Amino acid sequence: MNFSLTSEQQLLRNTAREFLAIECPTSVVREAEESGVGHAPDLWRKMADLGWMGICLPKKYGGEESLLTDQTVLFEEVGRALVPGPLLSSSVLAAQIVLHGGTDQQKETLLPGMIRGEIILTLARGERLETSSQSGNLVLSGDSSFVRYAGSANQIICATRPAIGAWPDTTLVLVDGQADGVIKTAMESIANYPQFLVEFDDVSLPDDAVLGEIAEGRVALELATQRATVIQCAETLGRAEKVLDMVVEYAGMRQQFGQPIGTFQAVQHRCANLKVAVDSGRLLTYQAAWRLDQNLRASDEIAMAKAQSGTLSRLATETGHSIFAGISFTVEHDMHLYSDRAKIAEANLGDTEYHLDQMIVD
Amino acid sequence: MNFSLTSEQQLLRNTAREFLAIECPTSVVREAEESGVGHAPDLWRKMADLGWMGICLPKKYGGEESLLTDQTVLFEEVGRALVPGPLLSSSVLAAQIVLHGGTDQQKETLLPGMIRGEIILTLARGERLETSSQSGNLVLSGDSSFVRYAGSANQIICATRPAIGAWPDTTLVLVDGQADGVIKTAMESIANYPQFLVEFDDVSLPDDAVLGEIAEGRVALELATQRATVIQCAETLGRAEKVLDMVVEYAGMRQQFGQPIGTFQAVQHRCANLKVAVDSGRLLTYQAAWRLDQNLRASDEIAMAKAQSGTLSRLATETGHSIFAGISFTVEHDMHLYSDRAKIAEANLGDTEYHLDQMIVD
Amino acid sequence: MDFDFTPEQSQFKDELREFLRAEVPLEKQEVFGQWSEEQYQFGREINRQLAARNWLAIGLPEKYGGGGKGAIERGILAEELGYGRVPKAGFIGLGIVAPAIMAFGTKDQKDLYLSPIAKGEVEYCQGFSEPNVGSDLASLELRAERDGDGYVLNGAKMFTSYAFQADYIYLLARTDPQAEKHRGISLFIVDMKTSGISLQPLPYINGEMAAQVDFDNVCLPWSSLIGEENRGWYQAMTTLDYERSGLGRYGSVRRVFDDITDFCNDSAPDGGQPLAEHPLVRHQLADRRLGMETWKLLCWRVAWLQSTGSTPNAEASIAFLYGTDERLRFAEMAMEVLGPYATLRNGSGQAPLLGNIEGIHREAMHLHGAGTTEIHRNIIAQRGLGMPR
Amino acid sequence: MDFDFTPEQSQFKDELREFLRAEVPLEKQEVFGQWSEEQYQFGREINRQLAARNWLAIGLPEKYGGGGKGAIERGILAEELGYGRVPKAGFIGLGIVAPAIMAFGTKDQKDLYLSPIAKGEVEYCQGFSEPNVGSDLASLELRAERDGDGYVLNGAKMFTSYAFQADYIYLLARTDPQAEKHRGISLFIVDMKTSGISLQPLPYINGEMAAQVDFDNVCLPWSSLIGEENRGWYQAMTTLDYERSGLGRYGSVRRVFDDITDFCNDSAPDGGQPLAEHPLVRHQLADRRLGMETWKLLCWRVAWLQSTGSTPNAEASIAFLYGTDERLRFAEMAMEVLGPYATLRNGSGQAPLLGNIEGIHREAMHLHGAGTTEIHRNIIAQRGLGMPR
Repeated sequence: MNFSLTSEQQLLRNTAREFLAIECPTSVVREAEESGVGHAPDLWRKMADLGWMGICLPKKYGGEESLLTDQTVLFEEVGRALVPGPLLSSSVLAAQIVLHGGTDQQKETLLPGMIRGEIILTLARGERLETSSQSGNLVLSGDSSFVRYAGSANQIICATRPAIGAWPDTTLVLVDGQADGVIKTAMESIANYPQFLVEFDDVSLPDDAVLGEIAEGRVALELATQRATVIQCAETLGRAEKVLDMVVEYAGMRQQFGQPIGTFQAVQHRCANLKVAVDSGRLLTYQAAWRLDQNLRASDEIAMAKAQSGTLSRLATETGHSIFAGISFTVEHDMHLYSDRAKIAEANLGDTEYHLDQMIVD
Repeated sequence: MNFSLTSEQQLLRNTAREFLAIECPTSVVREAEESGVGHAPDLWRKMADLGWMGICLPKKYGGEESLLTDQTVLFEEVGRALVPGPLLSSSVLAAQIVLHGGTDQQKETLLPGMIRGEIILTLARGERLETSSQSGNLVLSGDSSFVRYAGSANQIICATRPAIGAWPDTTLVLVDGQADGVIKTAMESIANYPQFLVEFDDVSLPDDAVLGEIAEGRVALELATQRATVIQCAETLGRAEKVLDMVVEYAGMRQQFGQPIGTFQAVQHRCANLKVAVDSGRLLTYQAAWRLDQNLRASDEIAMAKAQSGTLSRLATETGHSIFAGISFTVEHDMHLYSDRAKIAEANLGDTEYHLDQMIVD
Repeated sequence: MDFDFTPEQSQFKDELREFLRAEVPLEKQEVFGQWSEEQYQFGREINRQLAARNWLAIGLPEKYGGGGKGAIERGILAEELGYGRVPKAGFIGLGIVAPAIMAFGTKDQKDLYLSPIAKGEVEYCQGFSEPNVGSDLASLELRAERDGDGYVLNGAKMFTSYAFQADYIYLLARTDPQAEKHRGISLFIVDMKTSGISLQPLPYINGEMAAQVDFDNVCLPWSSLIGEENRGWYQAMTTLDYERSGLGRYGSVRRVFDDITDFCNDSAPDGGQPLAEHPLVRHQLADRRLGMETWKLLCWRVAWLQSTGSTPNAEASIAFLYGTDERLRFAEMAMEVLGPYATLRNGSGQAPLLGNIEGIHREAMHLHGAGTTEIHRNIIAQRGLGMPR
Repeated sequence: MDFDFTPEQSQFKDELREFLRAEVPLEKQEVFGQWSEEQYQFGREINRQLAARNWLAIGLPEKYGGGGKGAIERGILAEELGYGRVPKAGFIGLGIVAPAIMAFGTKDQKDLYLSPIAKGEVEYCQGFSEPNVGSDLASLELRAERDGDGYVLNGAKMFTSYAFQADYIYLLARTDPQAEKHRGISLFIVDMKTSGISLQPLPYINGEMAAQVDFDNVCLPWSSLIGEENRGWYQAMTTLDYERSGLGRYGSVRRVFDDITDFCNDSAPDGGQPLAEHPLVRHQLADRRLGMETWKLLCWRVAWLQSTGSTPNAEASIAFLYGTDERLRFAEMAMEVLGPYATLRNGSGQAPLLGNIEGIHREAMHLHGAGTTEIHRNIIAQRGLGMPR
């Protein structure tokens, strides 16, 4: 039993934190958000140079082949620093789908470019997406909401539903985001990145658009989703830790009634409650990552981590806005950057209710 | 709009509080509980003399014909003082069933004696109770759990289920607790009164055992349950108010770290939270009572009052044991008397989940 | 006890609701988390129409253009304006300034200030908070020094909503730096056009544009003082009763709750049973309905106390605290039940309920106002329960 | 990172669980909220059997009869004893007294005291709290005055569990009333048969019989002092690590949680689907399972820290606080899901799960112990987060 990071992981954490302190101040974060692109190209290139896009991908594609636990360490820092860009959706979720579901050819085509930061992928899923075979050609139809970065992604991976009477299970297909018949409508939300309703109006696809084999996409989708869920927890955890640091610092400095507000028991207890939740979140998240690294059954542990992550998000948001009070209601203060992302992260990849429902209770 | 008690109601409250301070100290409460009878005969007689058993019953039977709101005021005091005995189950729930469901003859037989404190009734309900007609005779069969005071009650009112193909709805029957075929088994619990599993082994009943008419008991049962639910809320409210008074007093007196613990913000905030819940409970409870007094539709308001009452119970229990800490874990301290009754009251007549489910959400 | 209105009050409520339903169509209603000058101007227009019926300053004497009614009618007005999503305007003048002038103003001040407020002609902002002054409001630092012709103001006010729209600012300033902190403060009304006042924009996350108001040797006439010098703290505290009941806030949140309840009864996103039939959703809706009804009763208790001539204190803190908590609980429930769609903003094609869900969650981050929730718990414990300071 | 045991630790855990399953049958297991002398004596018997395998004092050196193992094994033992519902006995001697003697005792004291503890032959009680001393433990008032032959004790200890069973009391007493409060306290081991000690019964609501222990001119030999005079506070705080991890408490609650989960999967009280299939029940069970697993991880973090030689501080408070809250949440959930049947006591025919439900709710009223939850939040804020005192 050992709950500490290895010295390599500590080094990774420190390096990432120092790098992001310099390269990703909130000015960069705000600029990426306000530009509408949700992306900071300079920062992106530098992160690619550091190997962050390929941290868990095989060396033969240019990756680092590190543990998921290492990626968890990295994403705590990504969360703390509010790093913009499709790091989670492209370099974790989509990349893992390609890794687990693609042909050798597809991996070679996509992964090295993605690791170098040159290719962005995104995932579209939804009950209404369907691939069918029409006079020998593959045709994609239907629509999907909340597709992240669909405007700038090079390829959209569509998880299409089983076709009744034909294909018994999920088929994954790769679609060029600029192809004819792909109609993208922006969905404006509290998210810090662009997202779209993407409609596919009987888009014809070449045969090699199928990622892997027809009707065999489910396992890859599940494996990738599991890993992305852990990484989403790590990102949330990092943000919550940063909020805790911020409020503790502010409470030690802000004077009211002739003393720092951090001397008031009510403020201390709010911070203590967040500390308990942060520590709980860390243990649950790393437990899930560790089990995946050990090839142990982890679905329950992932569900628990993500269920707790939603609670942690809410508590960090409430604690932050309570202690910062008035100033955190202003746009110029950073707190709302944390609370908006917390809310998006809570719903992403299943919220607390969803994951409680996934847990085994027998 | 007026949220205050009338001067008569204030007088009732003060009189009841003073009377109970003298006649119902916790020594009487503990004696009633420890005796296993759950009853304090002297106190019972005096309460009857004050007219408490008949406060909402018609004058012609010896009652006071007061408002349910007045009974609510009274039961806040009953709750505060932890008054033992079947006040709620006999003088409210059972009495209202007789009032709304009984024949004139039955009312005249039962209500004056009950109001004088001489007759105790109790209610048995349950899916398995059945009245049937066998060769022209009424026969009662089945069993019912958690029948309060079944050992000492003069009569048990059984709410028996509709008999398929015969009687379309609930039939109420009166059974002598000592009749042949009535088998009582004590159910030992945290309750401060005796309760029983009562089995009815094909008990033959006279024709006049039917309360009112065959298959017409449902309305009386519902009306009585509504009123008893409000009164249960009032009793819980009174207990929670008393716990709040007790902890505020203790916190002002108990010294730790060189000052009364009541100066600590965490203690103050616990008390403040309980105060919010107590005030909420009072408004919801009196709103329900007032609507019944006004003959307005009240089912939603009753459900809300009882749903909140469960939450209030839990908060009073947690607050009390937190602030009294070690001393409240001892039998000699009174706090556990409050927390045991709170738990029983929470489950009685439907808990929070049940009543939330009764509420309209459209 | 009586949990209902008088027939006259009920009639007022019905007429008001009918008026607002007719005059404030859906597309002009306020959306949580959004603010626009256009909507604000529409709110002022509605105010003037209300004034024409003597409904706007419902609590002011008729001779100043008011309705001459009491706290219950004030509560009805606040709740209905909130429920009708009437864009907010004029409320600081109506709710805070007018009562203070009624209580402490000279005859000249009453004649000068009250009628324009009652007619909806002027906008006020309130200058209480300062850059270094939050919960501990009595430690405020804005100085008002006497010189030959009146007072000179130096310092700054912070978190000033409607500063860009306001004709006047109603503020607290320190007139005696030597005195104990509560006893050296005075109340002023200052024309925003006075030379030396400048505004720094302070955008809020709910779309509102507040300001920091800087005062650089701002000269005030003697007549700008309201009431007694150095008694301003006590005066302000006794008249700080605009929506003391919180019924306006309650009404506006309740409207969204009712909208969501309708939505859950009508929508079946997965093609099966309506959302409201899912046991967990139903349970959450019922639980929040209980919260809403509790909040409403706590607010009306405050209004009722005011109607009896009492000054609610701990009771107002209870209503405020409960409302702050309940609004957040509701916003979280709403976002959970509606899923990612709840994060869509007003204007985005698929945003349910006009985008009010993400807006109310944003608004719910306002976990302060009239003190933090901690301050309100202190008040409940110390003033409500008599616990030691 | 590693969230698992070593193969040796796993083997120890398996053997221990097997042993307890065989030796502690259902009818001899502890029931929450109940206490009997008979069960306690059975617990002592099991302790002696554990001692025969060198498992009882698992953390003590082998030369004193211990197991010579570390904190992880101590945690496994605590969790399994809890999960196996082994009636509690001997734990103060094993968990608190023996570590203190190891750290601060003389060679003579080690030789005298450790072996009987390791063999399960003696029972200790702990005298820390006093009638006027709770959270602010360092203000304790029991005096230990030097006279010619040793110390003389006068005063009282309160909330002393197992006082009636104990052979010795391990206590803190004030040896220097003039010193700052933390610096005038010493640690003693006192034979309970010493003249001048008397017990007042103090029954607990969980069925336990604790006591107030009165000391009337109780004469102690010099050798009863453990460690350094006036350093007792610091010594006690660093060795207060019996179940510092809280794994024993966790194990015992987890057992009932597992029982209830089984019950909900097997029972269909309304004749339809099992309880666990009801959406609200399922949701509550899952939520509490998450709570249990979180609690477990927080406890094991403490044990792991101890195994590395660190002294967990805020981490122990986090585990304790979380456990206290979770136990109450679980007890309330259990009472809600099982309805009125949950209020039935062990022995009543229809009581589900041996009456453990009402018992655990009663036990959950123990919202204190090693300080109130407030004290633990203070520790987390001040020591864990470095917030100002």
